[in-house]
Amino acid sequence: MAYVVRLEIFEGPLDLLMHLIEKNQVDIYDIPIAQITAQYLEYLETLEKLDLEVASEFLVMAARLLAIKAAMLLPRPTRPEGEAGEEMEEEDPRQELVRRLLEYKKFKEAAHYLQRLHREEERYWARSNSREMYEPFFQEENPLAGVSLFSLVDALRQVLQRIVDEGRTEEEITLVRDEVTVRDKMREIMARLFLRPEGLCFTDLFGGQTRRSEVVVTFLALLELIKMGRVRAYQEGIFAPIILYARMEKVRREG
Amino acid sequence: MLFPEDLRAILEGILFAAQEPLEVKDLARLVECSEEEVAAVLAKMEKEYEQPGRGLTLRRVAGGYQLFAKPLAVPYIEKMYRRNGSSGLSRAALETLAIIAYRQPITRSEIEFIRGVKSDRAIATLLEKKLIQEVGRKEGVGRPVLFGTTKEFLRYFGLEDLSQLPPLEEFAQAAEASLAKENAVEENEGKRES
Amino acid sequence: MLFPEDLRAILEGILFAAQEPLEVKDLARLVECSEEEVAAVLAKMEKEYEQPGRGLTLRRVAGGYQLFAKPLAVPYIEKMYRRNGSSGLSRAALETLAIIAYRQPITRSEIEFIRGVKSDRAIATLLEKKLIQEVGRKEGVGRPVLFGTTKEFLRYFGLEDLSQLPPLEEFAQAAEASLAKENAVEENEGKRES
Repeated sequence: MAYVVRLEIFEGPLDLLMHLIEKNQVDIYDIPIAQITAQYLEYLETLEKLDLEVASEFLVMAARLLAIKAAMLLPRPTRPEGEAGEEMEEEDPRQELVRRLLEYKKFKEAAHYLQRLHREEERYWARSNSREMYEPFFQEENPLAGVSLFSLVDALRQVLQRIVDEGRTEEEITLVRDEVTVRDKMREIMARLFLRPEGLCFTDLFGGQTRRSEVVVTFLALLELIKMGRVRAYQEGIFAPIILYARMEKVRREG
Repeated sequence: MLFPEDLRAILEGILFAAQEPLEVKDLARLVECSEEEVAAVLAKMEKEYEQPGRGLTLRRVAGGYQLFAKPLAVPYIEKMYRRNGSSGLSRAALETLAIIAYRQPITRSEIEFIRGVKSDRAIATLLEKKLIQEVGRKEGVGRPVLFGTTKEFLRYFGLEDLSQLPPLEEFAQAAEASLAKENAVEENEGKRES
Repeated sequence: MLFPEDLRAILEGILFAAQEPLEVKDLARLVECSEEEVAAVLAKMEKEYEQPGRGLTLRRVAGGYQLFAKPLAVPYIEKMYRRNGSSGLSRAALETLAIIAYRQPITRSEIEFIRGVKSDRAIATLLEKKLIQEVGRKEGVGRPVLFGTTKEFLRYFGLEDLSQLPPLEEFAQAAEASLAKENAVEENEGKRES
């Protein structure tokens, strides 16, 4: 079978029908519905044999085609006498399908046209990375231009409001906040000091901490470590920075 | 106020550095000159670029002006980037785009009725490539989203505006020509008229 | 072989499209001409660009040639990109920034939990704009990245350090107050219904 050799993939039932009409060189205004329906079904069978999924739209169209075929076999209703002279437009069962096919084909042609247009456009080359190229020459850009501290605060307020609106509880939120314990903090301070045998500045220990509770916990942890003799604080003179050292020998003995 | 020579140089520099078409009014605002002055310089520039030795060309796209490399250089540029043309859009995406271009604003289900198949994927692709956008909602049940084309659509196809698209009727003729046998059409038309 | 005029146009087009300096030998290979020919054309081009009305300039950078807009156009280019550029943060980015500022160090999933929505894009934007940075990894499963604000963040807001941010307690109170109000309303409604 021809389809098995070269299986074309169609965009949809209308696409497939159009292909069959063109392939059979029949007139769209007089579709030999039995012939086309048979080929249409054959194609679907082929897809099924190949275990390809047949979209539901194809099946719906198959049903439509069979219905049209049946309608074509029915004898045309005879006209009541007296109206014989006047042409009464009977609806050809195929008419609706023809309309849709032509409408679809029209856009298919338009799509081809767009494709050609794009190919033509591709003959020209536009620059795409210009901004990156010039940015080094710009004066520094403030990404927060127009953003005030107030709007930052306002943004957070809205988030919190949303939490309230969504009925989420404060416990849920604090859960993720996971309060740091003094014990955790002691471990963290020791870890940091080990990495800094040359000493860590007291103020750096609090870098990036914004919650009062965390600052307090850090301070308590530090006091505890000094008390235990595991950390030594050293200040060269009044107002000089306080430098913290881990007392290695103490740790080793314990370890 | 700028000297004419400086104005020309600045406009050329801006157009060179721009990544998209710039409208005359945008350029005028940038250089703080009148639109007439800017338009006059651009017109002159456009002509100059046309000369054979020049590799750039100033084109009107999507309602603005943009600098491009001339087609004769593009094969070499593609060679430099080791690229053979772009992959382009799938058939499904192109069909969907054609329907949207000519029938905008249009809903997803209206598109799907014309194509006869689901078109979610094609619409998603087109949205992602910014060739279409949501332009509103249709009155009625469910208030479905309406789609329309974007400025990027004009750029993608090198159009100045939508009116440059040929009328849909042209394609109707092409459609009929390929689907109906000429004689048969006439005959049928005869029949239909009788 | 190319006509001299075409060679010039092609070289100009290539330089226009290039994203980095191109060496003479690269250009010669691309256009299949000798390096001498290419160098001669470039030297001529360089001169032409020097004329006052011209907006581009051919510069020798890192052993190669690169096309740039002339310095006199750069302030205008900057203005252009500032205007239709990415000035201002999206709502999502601003919210995410606020959460990071007040709850740092904080992981992506914690941010998303608080916001109630995915926040990858917002985080990516903030990282790109250097307003936040990775400040470490959280202990525990997967060791997720922790985010904090940067020095630039402080500088943009004119803050000396984070302690100058307005205290958070205010918000907790505001949230509580609105929660209390809501409960009251609900209670009241309950009463009316009963």
